[in-house]
Amino acid sequence: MKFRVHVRVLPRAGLLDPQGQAVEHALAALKFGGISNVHIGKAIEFEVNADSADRAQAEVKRMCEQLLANPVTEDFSIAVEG
Amino acid sequence: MKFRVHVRVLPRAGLLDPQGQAVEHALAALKFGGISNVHIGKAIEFEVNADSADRAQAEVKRMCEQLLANPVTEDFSIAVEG
Amino acid sequence: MQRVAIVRFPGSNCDHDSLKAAHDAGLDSYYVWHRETDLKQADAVVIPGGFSYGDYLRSGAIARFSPVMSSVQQFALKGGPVLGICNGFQILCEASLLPGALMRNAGLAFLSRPVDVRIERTDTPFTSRYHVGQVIRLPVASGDGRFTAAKETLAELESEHRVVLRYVNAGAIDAEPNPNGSSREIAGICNPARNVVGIMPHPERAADLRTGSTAGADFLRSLAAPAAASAA
Amino acid sequence: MTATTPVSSSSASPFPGERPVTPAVVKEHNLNDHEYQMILKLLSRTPTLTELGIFSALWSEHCSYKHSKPILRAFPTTGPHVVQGPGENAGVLRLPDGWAVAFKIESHNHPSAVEPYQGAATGVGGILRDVFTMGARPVAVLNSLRLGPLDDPRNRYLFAGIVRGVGDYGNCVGVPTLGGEVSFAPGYSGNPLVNAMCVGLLREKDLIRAAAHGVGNVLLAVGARTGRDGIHGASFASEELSEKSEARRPQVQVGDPFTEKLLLEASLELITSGFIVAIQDMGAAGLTSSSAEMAARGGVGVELDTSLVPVRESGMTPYEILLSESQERMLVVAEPARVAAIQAICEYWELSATPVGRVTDDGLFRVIHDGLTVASIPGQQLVDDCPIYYPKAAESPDTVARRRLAPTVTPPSNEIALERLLDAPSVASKRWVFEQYDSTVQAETAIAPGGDAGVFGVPETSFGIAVTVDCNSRYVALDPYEGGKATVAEAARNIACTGAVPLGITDCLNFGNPEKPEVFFQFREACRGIADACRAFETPVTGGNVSFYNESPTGAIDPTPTIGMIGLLRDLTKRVTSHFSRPGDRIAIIGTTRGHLGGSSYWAEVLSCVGGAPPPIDLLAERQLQRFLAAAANQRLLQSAHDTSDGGLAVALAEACIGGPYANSTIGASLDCAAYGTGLPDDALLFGEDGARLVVSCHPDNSVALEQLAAECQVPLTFVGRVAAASDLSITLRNTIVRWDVARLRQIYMNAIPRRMRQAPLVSPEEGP
Ligand SMILES: Nc1ncnc2c1ncn2[C@@H]1O[C@H](COP(=O)(O)OP(=O)(O)O)[C@@H](O)[C@H]1O
Ligand SMILES: [Mg+2]
Repeated sequence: MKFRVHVRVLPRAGLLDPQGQAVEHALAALKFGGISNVHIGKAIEFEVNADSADRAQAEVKRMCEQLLANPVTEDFSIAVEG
Repeated sequence: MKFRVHVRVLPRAGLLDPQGQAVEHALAALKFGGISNVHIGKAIEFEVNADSADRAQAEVKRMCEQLLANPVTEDFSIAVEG
Repeated sequence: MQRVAIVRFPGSNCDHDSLKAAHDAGLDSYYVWHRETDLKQADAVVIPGGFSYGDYLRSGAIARFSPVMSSVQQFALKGGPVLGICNGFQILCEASLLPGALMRNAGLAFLSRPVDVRIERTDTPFTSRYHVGQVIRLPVASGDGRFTAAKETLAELESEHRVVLRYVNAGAIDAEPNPNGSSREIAGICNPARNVVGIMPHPERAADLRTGSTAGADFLRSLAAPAAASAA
Repeated sequence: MTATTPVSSSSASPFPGERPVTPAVVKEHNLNDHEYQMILKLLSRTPTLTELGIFSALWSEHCSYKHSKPILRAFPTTGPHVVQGPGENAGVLRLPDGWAVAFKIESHNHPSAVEPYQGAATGVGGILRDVFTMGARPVAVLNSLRLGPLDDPRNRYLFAGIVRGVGDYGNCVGVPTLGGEVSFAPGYSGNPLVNAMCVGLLREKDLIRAAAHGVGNVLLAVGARTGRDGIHGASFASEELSEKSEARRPQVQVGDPFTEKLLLEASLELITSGFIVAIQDMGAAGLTSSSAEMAARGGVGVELDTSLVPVRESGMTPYEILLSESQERMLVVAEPARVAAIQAICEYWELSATPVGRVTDDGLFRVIHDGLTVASIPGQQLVDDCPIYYPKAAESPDTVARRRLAPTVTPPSNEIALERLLDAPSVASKRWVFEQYDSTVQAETAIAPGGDAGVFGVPETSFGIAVTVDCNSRYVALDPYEGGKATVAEAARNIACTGAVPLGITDCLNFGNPEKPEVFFQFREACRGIADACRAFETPVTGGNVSFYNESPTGAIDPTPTIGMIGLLRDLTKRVTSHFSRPGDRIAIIGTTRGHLGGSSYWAEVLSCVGGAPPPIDLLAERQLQRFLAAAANQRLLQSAHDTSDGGLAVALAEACIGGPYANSTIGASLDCAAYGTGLPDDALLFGEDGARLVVSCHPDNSVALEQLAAECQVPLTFVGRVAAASDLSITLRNTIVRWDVARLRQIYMNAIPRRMRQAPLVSPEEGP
């Protein structure tokens, strides 16, 4: 079965995120109010063949650990779509 | 009310996505099989104050149009969390 | 003559500069392609700068899986001297041969300029000809040059005297002394055994009198002929 | 041009599903009635849509030079150093010791207006390929940028994106950016200019020309797959920007510098291997122009099978495959027996090389797809027979009137005037820009950006090359002929300031719609000025690029004929830099100060008057100045040399005191000009812009020798002061002394652009709802 996968990789909480800050300022400059805690990372999307959604999830987790995220600086989250 | 927002900004379909290609090859080289259509973009997360989830969604859509996504080369999608 | 393997990845672009600087330093330098696993009796390995795999995903993230890296890993474990310059430093961090990571410059833009750096340690194979506290000017050219590590790692690096190179304010009137927001002004570090060194500035670009500076020449000359003079 | 032997075209069938060719479809392809009639005659039948697309690309202004050819013929293109003049992918000049230098400049204006980052990036990619396709290794890139004023957020957005695009691409491929220029004027709002120049080195014996030979030889597509990007880029570049251009957006080309780097290495290896007959990049009009041009140069026919071309998307039609401008692709011609060896080289560099066609003897440009012939056109005529136009030329009365303008506002004090000039983004330091460009990779950079020209060493030799790009578009707008001369003269002066001897130029002629008489007048006259200057300096034109239709809703851009120049520095160690360095050194002004203010930056930036006649350029004086500089550098008499351009003497002196972009300290200077300048008003003396002038410094011990040399070279030289330890620039004028704190000047000069760019929008401000 083919599953659509959405991975989010974001800078670890507590690490300086200058890109997030820059966007937060830019949003404020455009008069968007009440915005806080902007963080910017990577969205990774792809399709994967697997026997089940759980298998897909497990497989993608390994991908994240090995390649898609840097454990020193990044956290990841995975969403598998039917 | 405060809402948590997840925005995904991805390269437009049809446009060359060299980053996606490189990662697709790298995953294959790492023996992760059955992966296709890898695309890489930005994940943007923040909190926003709004009266309702719908309002938040509408506001974030404007942010995407004005700042967060490049309409020439990127598509975006928004998820608002209660 | 000492043999230096210059590892080339698809997208390396300082390979030739490193080869030449090593040659000029009196070393027998040669390329090893990333798909090879034979380091050909290397006495030392240099991982040069550039954009391995386009720096896609993260700088150095894909290169670390190249076949050659397992050989480099073994070589390093046996105490062989390994120098990573710029992208080479990023690859060594991704491969966990060095701690920490190099993140987007604080200024968010690629930054190409000369920087002043202080030699903090001379007890590595690549800095033995310098003296502690010596300030030299070298070019940096990188987008991801901000050295970052967990607090404990930073503390460890300091207490074990593994910070090899630090950005300092030695002059340039109106440019930030820390060009990229690196933690503790770190420009270069080494592993606990001190044989693996990673630095962001480019000494190989300051190693030829014809074009001006030879301030960086001693990184590779240290390999060829470690000076006995100074010890840290 | 080769003689055309008439070849009759055989028949071709429409590709299933393609639209019939109607007058509306013809018009959509930017072909006029006359051109369409010629096509009908050439084919003796109605073209298929595929054929129409092919004609549309090759007969576009961009590929055919149909409005510019006759004018360009007036350029001097030969000389003892010329190895390859115009007509190939890049020009080539001879250097000492068997070396040669290949160089070329090209515009990417329209793509950058639509998508600044990718537009600029792919502009750099294209020009790199033009150079390595000749067998030269790219060793330097330069960029010339024009934008509307930075107080408009849209221009800040464009500027930020363009600079990032230029940088990311060149940095990744590993070619240092050694120079460039940026200026800002209202005429470029909505139509920014991005000109990229590449310089490469090769051994002269390794030069390869892009001509297909050998019937039966194979055509291979090397590099990236073909997608639907940039279809019709060439004809897009040949029309004015409009709403329609916005609608063309999905065709944005995305650059992949990583693949480019592999393509570069693979191409150079293929060329030195001797396995290939010819190679050409697929630039504008992609597969079509590369194959048709190679065939025409070799006087042969080609047959392409578009169903063999590796594609990125399914269902691509031959039309799309032929006209795609997907980046990072090359077309190679080789003997069939060599294909496997070529594929092995490409494989090493992780690239594919796919046979997609062959060289034929029937002179036809034929395309088949899955066995169906979809295009069959006489090849030579396709490339050479595009009609040539001789548009009307007439100077606009408005320009004549502008030449008579003079400022009406009361000038501020000279102290404030200099500060305002240094704060003008067009004059201020471009550090914010070149800091984003790797300028030291390849480890041969001897003079990095921040001075007059960039200088790099030729590996393992003692000589070097000086490079610059220049254009004073305000001068050209006010007086195209003098402006054209001034542009070449300024480039040559910048080269000469380093001690190098100017060798040759490449040009990028950015103008509006040539069908407008006032635009064509600017074009014709500017070219005449360039040609005269090149003859006087013996710097032949070895190639270039014409970019017309640079118009936005507000009208044509200022005419901008950018000149890229190459010079030879025989001894790298004798290079001269622009900044004062040693207190006590003597300062001299070289050349004649006439206090010419027409067209000056002082009028434009301080007195809000873009008008007056620009300074007339004395080509003989310029030539003498160039000779003087080369001799003075060779005898090591100079401590610094900096030409005066925008902002005149005062700005040149201030820049020499301010120091390089990473100077450890500023330096002062104290000058006595009370007796200098023969009764000129103070502001004319300080800010006047006369050609053929420099500010130099020398060790006091060398001043006599320098004076003698100047006399020998018939160059006026006046010692006017000394470099000072104190951080003051002070100039004694007839009745007063003007004084500036150099540290403050530096602050203004360095911060002018960063201060404005702090609020650069991340996305085009016009794109919102
Ligand atoms: N776009 C750019 N890219 C790289 N370098 C640039 C750019 N613009 C200006 N520079 C550099 O800044 C310095 C000053 O440029 P400019 O003011 O145009 O000099 P000049 O008046 O001597 O032509 C030069 O070294 C030039 O190469
Ligand atoms: Mg100059």
